Amino acid sequence: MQVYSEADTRFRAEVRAFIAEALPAEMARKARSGVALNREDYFGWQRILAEQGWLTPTWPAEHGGCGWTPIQQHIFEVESHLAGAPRIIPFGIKMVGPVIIHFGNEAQKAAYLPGIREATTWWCQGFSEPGAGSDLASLRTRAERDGDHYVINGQKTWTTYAQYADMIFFLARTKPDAPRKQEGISFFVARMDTPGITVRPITTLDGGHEINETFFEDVRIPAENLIGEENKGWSYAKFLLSNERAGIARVGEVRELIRDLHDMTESQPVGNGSLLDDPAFLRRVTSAEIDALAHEVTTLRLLSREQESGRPNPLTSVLKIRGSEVLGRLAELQMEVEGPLAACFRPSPAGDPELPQALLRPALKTGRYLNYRKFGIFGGTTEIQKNILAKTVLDLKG
Amino acid sequence: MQVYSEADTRFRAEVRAFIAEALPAEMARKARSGVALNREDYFGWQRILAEQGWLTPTWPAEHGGCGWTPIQQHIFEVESHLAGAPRIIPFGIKMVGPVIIHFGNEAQKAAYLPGIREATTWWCQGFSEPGAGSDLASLRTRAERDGDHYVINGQKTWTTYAQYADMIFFLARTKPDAPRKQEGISFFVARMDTPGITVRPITTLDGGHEINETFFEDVRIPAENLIGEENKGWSYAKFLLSNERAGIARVGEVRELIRDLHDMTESQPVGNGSLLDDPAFLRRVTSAEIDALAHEVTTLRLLSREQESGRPNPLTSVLKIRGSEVLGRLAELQMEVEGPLAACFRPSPAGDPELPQALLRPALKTGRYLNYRKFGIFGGTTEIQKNILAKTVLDLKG
Amino acid sequence: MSILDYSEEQRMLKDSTRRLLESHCSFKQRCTHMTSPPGYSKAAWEQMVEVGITSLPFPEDCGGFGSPGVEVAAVMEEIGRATALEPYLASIVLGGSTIARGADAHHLQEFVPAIIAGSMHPALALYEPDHRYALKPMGTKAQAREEGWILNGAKTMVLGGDSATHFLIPAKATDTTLLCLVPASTHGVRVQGYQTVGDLGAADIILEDVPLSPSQVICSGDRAEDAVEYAFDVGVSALCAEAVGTMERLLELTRDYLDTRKQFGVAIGSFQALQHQAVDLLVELEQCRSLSQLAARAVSEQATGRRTAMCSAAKAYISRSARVFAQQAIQLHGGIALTDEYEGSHLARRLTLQSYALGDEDFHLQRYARQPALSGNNAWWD
Amino acid sequence: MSILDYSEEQRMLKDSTRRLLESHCSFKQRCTHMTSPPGYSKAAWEQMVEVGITSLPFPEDCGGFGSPGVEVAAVMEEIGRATALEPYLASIVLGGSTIARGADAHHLQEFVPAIIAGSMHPALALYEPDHRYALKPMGTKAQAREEGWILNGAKTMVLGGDSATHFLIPAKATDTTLLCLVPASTHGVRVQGYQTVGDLGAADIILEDVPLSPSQVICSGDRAEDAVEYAFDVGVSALCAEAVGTMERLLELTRDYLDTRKQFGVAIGSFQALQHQAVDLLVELEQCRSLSQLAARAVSEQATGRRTAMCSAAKAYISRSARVFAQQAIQLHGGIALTDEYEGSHLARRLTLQSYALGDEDFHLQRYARQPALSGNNAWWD
Repeated sequence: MQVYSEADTRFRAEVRAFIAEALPAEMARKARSGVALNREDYFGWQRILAEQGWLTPTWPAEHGGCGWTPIQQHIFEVESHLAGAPRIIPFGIKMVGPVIIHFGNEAQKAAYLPGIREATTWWCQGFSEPGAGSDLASLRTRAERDGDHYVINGQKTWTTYAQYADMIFFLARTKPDAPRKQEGISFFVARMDTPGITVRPITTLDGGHEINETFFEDVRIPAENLIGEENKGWSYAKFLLSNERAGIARVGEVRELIRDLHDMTESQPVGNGSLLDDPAFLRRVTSAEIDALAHEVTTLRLLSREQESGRPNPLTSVLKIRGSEVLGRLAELQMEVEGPLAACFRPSPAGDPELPQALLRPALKTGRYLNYRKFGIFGGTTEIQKNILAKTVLDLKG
Repeated sequence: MQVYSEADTRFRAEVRAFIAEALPAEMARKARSGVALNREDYFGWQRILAEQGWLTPTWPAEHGGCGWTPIQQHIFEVESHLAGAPRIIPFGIKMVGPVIIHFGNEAQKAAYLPGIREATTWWCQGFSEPGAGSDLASLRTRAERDGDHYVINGQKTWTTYAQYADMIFFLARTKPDAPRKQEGISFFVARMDTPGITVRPITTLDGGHEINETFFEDVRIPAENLIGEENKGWSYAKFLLSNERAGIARVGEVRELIRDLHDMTESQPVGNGSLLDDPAFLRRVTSAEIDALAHEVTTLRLLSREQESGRPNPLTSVLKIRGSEVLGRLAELQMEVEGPLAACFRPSPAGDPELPQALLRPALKTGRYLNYRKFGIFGGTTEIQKNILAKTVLDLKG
Repeated sequence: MSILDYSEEQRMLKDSTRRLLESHCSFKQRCTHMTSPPGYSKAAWEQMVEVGITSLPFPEDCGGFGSPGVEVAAVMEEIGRATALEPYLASIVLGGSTIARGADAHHLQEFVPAIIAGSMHPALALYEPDHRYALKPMGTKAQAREEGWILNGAKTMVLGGDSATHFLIPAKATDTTLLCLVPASTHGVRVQGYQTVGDLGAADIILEDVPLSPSQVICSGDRAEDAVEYAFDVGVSALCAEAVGTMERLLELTRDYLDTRKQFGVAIGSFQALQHQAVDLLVELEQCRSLSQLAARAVSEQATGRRTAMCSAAKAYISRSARVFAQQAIQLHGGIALTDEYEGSHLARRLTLQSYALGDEDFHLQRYARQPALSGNNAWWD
Repeated sequence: MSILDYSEEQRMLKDSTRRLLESHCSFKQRCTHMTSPPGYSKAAWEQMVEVGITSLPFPEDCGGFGSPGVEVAAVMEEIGRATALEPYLASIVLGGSTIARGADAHHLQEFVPAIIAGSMHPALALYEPDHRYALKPMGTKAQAREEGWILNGAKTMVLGGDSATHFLIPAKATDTTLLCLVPASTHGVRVQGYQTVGDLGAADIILEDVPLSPSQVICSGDRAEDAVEYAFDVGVSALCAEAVGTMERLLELTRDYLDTRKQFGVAIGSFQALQHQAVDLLVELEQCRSLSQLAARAVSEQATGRRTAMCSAAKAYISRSARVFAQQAIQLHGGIALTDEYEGSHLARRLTLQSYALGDEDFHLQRYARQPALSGNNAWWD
C-alpha cells in the first residue's frame, strides 16, 4: 500500500540500515529499558549521527545541513525510536542553532554552531519563569547594560537538563518600560559556569530529574552574548517556537509504545492464558492502536501539506493535542498490563537495587505513565493549542 | 440494607400498592411502549391521582397539598416510572401553580388552582424566545397597558405541548426602558384561545411533536391576568425555576431504562446465544448501570440534605448534568442492543403501519435516543449548570 | 502530490460532484425528494450517470473507471456533505462491487453496463434478523431442486432495498455459500421498505420459496464469501468518506452558528468552553479524515488482510466518532439543532446512520483484531 | 439524619481524625516519615491507637467498636486527604477484618487486642505473580506433614507487607483452601519491601518450605474463602472512602491554584474552559462520594451478594475515576503539579494507587456482573 513516496521508502531503508549498523547494542538496550539516560548516552549517539552528517538535517547546507524534507525528518524520528536510539535533544539543534544561523553575527556562528553540529556543547533553554509559562511575555528576568557587559538577574524554571548543560539561551527584559510586554525583551546566550548562575534540581512526580530551576544573580555576561538586536528577542523566540513544532506529534514514541504494547499483552501470563484472552483488555489495546494509527496518518498528511506549501499549518496544534493524548493513553495501558504491580513505584529511576526483579519493569512503566503527564503541559498546553485552533482554524473570536 | 428510612420504606410500599391498583393496564402499556401520549392519556392518570389527593403533593394543605418530603416525591416519581404511569406534566402543578399560590391574588387562586388540582386545565410555559434561551432576561415580547387590558406582541419558542394547552403563563416586557434587562418584566397568564395567539408546531429531529412556537399578535388580555405586581415578573420566574429543579435528576426514567436494558440485552438473540454473552457489550451495560446507581444515590443524598436544611442546594446542578448524561447513554445503549436495526427510523411516532413489526421497537428506541438529546439543552444547558457550579460551589470568578 | 490527500484530478471530481449536488440536492430540495417515492431525486441520479461517477468502482474492461477507492471516496464525501439520498452507496458501491468482484465475464457484461447506466439497482442483502452484524448467511437457505434452487429466509436493513431492482442474496446451501441475484419482482420476494435514521431508504426482505435458475447464482463458495467481504470493505471505505463529508459540513454549520448566535450580548462562539468543544470536533474530524483516506487506498490492495484491517480500523473509529460528533454538535447549537427543519439535525441523524450501518464499533474492533498483527518495526501499511 | 451521609457522631470521629493527622502527618511531616523506616510515623500510629480508631472494624466482644463500614470510611476519608502513610488499611482493615471474620473465639482473643493495640501488624497477602487480581490462591501451596503443613509459594504487592509482623496467607491444600497466619520472622519467609506509587509500603513475599503448626491455620475451606472475600470487600469500601478524601483535597488545591495563579493578567480560574474542567472534577467527586457511602453501608450487610455488588460497583467506578481525576487535576495545574515537592502530585500518585490497589476497573466490573442482577422494580439495595 503506497503511503510513502518511492524516494521516501528508499530513504527509510537507508536510515534503517544505517541505524542497524551504527547504533551500539548496549546504547539501544539502555535506552529501551526506560532508565534515565545521562549526558554521555545522548552525546554518544549524536556524535555518531554528526559523523554521518545527519545530526542537523534542517540546517542550511553551508552549516552542515543535509536537506531532509519534513517527511524524511519524520521517518528518521520513527526509525530512531523503533531501533531504540536515544532521542535527539532539541535545544541546540532545533532551537538555538537556527536562531543563531538566522539572526546571529558571524562571530556567534563561528563560536556556537560547531559545538552543536559536533555534539560537544550541551544547550539548555531559559524561557519559562515561575510567573511566565503559557504567558511567556510576562517574563521578569532583567538584563541591564553595564559597559560592555549585561548584568542578569532573575529566575528561570522547567530548565530541562540544565544539569548537563554547557550553555543556556534565554530571554531577558532589556527595556522594562516598553509599552507592550512583548517589546523590550532580548535574546541572550551564556556559559552555565558564569558566576552567579545556579541550578536547583526539580524532582518530578515520577521521581525523576529532568528539569531544574535556574537562578541568575548579578550574572555578568559579555555584550556580544546578545543575539541579534536588543529588544527584538520576542520575534526570535517566536521563530524558535515555530521550529519546535516539527517533532510535536511524537509519532516515534507512539510507534515504539504500540509495538511493545501488543507483545506485552500477549506475553503477560494470566492463569493459564495471556492477557490477550481478556476481551475487555484486548478491546482497549485495539482501540488505542487505531487511535495511534489515526494520529500517525494525520501527522503524515499535515507534514506533507506543509512540505508542499512551504508554510506552517495552524492545524499542527491538532498533532500536539492528539500526540499527548495518545502517548498518555498508551503509557497508561502499558502500566495496566502489569495488573496489581502497576501500583509499584521506584522513586529514583537511577536504580534501586532493593526492588524485586519482577517489579523493575512495572515500576519503570508506572514512572513513565506519571512522567508523560508533561506532554499536555510543556511546549504549549492542550488548552493553549485549543485556543490557537479556535482562533486560527475556526476563526472564532476570543 | 438501609437507605430509605422506615417511614419512607412504608411510603414506598403504599405508593406501589396504590399504583398497582389504580393505574389502568392499557394506560401503562401505551406509556411503556414509547409511542407519543396525547392529552387524554396524561390527564386520565392525573385525575386518578387527583382523586387520591396525590396530584399536588408540594402545595400547601389548604390548596390540596399532601405534605410529601422531597424524598417522598422522589420515591413517587421512581415508582410511577417503573410502573409505566404517564409522567406528570409539570407546567401547572410544579410551575405556575406555586407562583399563583405565592404571588397571585385570591381571585386568581380561585380561578386557576382548581383546574390544575383537578387536571382539567392544561398549562404551557411561554418563557423562551428565539433570541432568549439561556439568556432569558433578554426577552423581547412586549405587553402594553391599554385601559383595563394589556396588548401582547411577540414570539415564544420551545413551548412544550402548546398543542394541548388551555392556558399559557408567560413573561413580557412592561417597561422597555428599565435600566437593567431583568427589570421591567411582568408575569402574565392567558387563555390559549385568545384571538391573536397562534401556535406553530416544531417537528423535532426524532420526528416527534412536543414543542411549538407561539406567536402573540396584538393579543388583548384583561389586566387581571397580570400575576403579582407589574415589573416584578423576573423574581417570580426565578422562584418558578428554582421549583423546577426538583425532578431535574430524572431518576425515575433512569431506573426504568436500566431495568429494561439488562432484560433486553439478555433477550436479544445473537446466533445461538444472547447479547449478554458479548463481553464488550456486557461491560458497557455494567458500567452504565453503575453510573446510574451513582446518580441515584447522589440524588438521594442531595435531596435529603435539602430536606434537612430546608435550603436549595447549588450542587443540584450536578444532578441535572449527570441525569442528562446517564439518560443519554442508556438510550444509546438500548438503541445499540438492536444492532443493524438501530439505523431504522420512524419519522412519525404516531404510528406508521408500513414499518415491519420487528422494527417497531428499534425505531422507537432510535427516536428516543434522538429525543433525549434535549436533556442537555432544555431547563438550563449543561454549560449553564457548569457555570453555576463554578461560581457557587467552587467560588471561581467569571 | 501530498501524501494521503486528494490529487488535483480527484479534487476536480469532488468539486464537480459538489456542484451537481448543490444544484439538484440542496437541503430544501432533498427534503422534498425524501417524502415522495422513490425517496430521492431521479433527476439527480440521471445527472450522476451523465457525469460518469456511477462508473467509478467498476473494472475498466466493462466500462468502469477502475477506482473503487479514492475516487469513490471523493464522491462519497460530497454525498455526505449534502446528505444526498440517491442510492450511490447501495447500488453502485455495495451492489456494484459485489457483482464486479464475484461475477464471471458473462455476467459482468450483462449487468455492469446497466448498473453504470443507472437503470439496474442491485442491493446487497447483508443482514439477517437475530444475527446482528454477521456477514455470513445463517438463516437464509438455498435448497437444490431439479434445475436450480429454492430460496427461503429473511434479510433485514438492506440499504437501498426499498428502491432496488435486484437483490444480491448470500444464502447457505448444503455445503457452500451461494451469492444469488434475485429481481425484486420475483414471485415469493416480499419487500417492506422504510426510512433509515439518515433519511436513506432501506428494506426488510422475506423470501418464501423463491425459485432460482442456475444463471442467477453469481458465484459460490470462497468466491462468494470473498465477493461479499470485498464489497463490504469497499462499502465501509465509502461510508467512512461519507461520514467525513457529513462531519465537515456539520462543523461548518456549528462554527457559523457559534459565530452568529448571541447570548448575554456577545457571540456564543466567544465562550472559551464552547470554543474548546468546537475544537474537539475539529480534532476528531482530522482523525476521521486520515483513516478514511487510508481505507480508501487500502481498498485497491491485493492483500486482503491489510485491506480489511485498514477498513475496519477506519470504521471502528468513525462508528464511535460519528455518533459522538453528532451529539456534541447538537449540544453546541442548543435548541435549534433539535428541530427537524434545521439542516444540522439531518446531518446529525446521518451520522447516527453512519455509526451503525455496515458494522458498529465493536464489530469492527473485533474484525480488526482478527487480522494479522503489526509485525516488528513495520508500519501499518507495510 | 440525612440519608447516606455521616451522622453527627461519625462527623465528630472524622473531625478528630483530621486533627490527629494534621498535627502528626502534615504534608511536610509525612515527606520526612516516608524516607525513613518504617516509612510512616510511629507517633501518629500510637495516637491512632490512643484515640481508639484502630478498634473500629472489630467485633465488640473482643474489644472492637463493631463498625467496619461507615465509621471506617470516615477515618479513611481523612487518611486519604492527608495521604497518610500509617498502615491503617493494611493492618486494621484488611488484616484485621480477615482475622475478625475467619478466626475462632480463641484466636480472636489472642490476636484482636494486639492488633487494636497497634503492636501486631497482620498483612493480607492477596496476590500472586502471574495471576493478576485473582482472589483465590493458585500457586501458593500447603503440603500436609505429620503435624501441620509446609508452605511454598510467592505473594506480591502485599500492602503493608514491608512493615508487617504477620502475614495472612491464603494457600491451596489438596482439597481445600487454608488461611494461614505466618509471623514475618518465620524461617523460610523472605520479604522484599518497596514503596507503592501512593507512597505506602508494600512487599513481595517468597515462601520456601515454611513450617506451619496446626494452630497457625486460622480457618479453611469455605470459611477461609469467605473471610478473604469479606476482608476484601471491607478493604475495598475503605479504599473507596480513602479515594474520596484524596479527591476532595486535590480538588481544594486545584480550586485554590486556579484562583491564585495569574496568566495574561487574570486568575486562570476565570477561564471558562478551566472552570468547566474543574466542575467535571466536582461532579466526579460527588458520584464517588455516593458510591463510597453505599459501599460502606453494604459492608455491614449479611447478604454477601449485595455486599459484594455494592463494593465492586463503587470500586469499578472509583478505579477509573480516581486515575482520570488525577490526570485532569494535574493538567489544570500545569507544571507545578509535575513536581514532587507539591502536595498535589502526591495526591495524584495516591489516586493512581487507589485505582489499581484491590482490583482495577475491569476486575470489579466483572465481579459486579457476576452478582445476581437487579430484580424487577427493586432498588439496588433492596
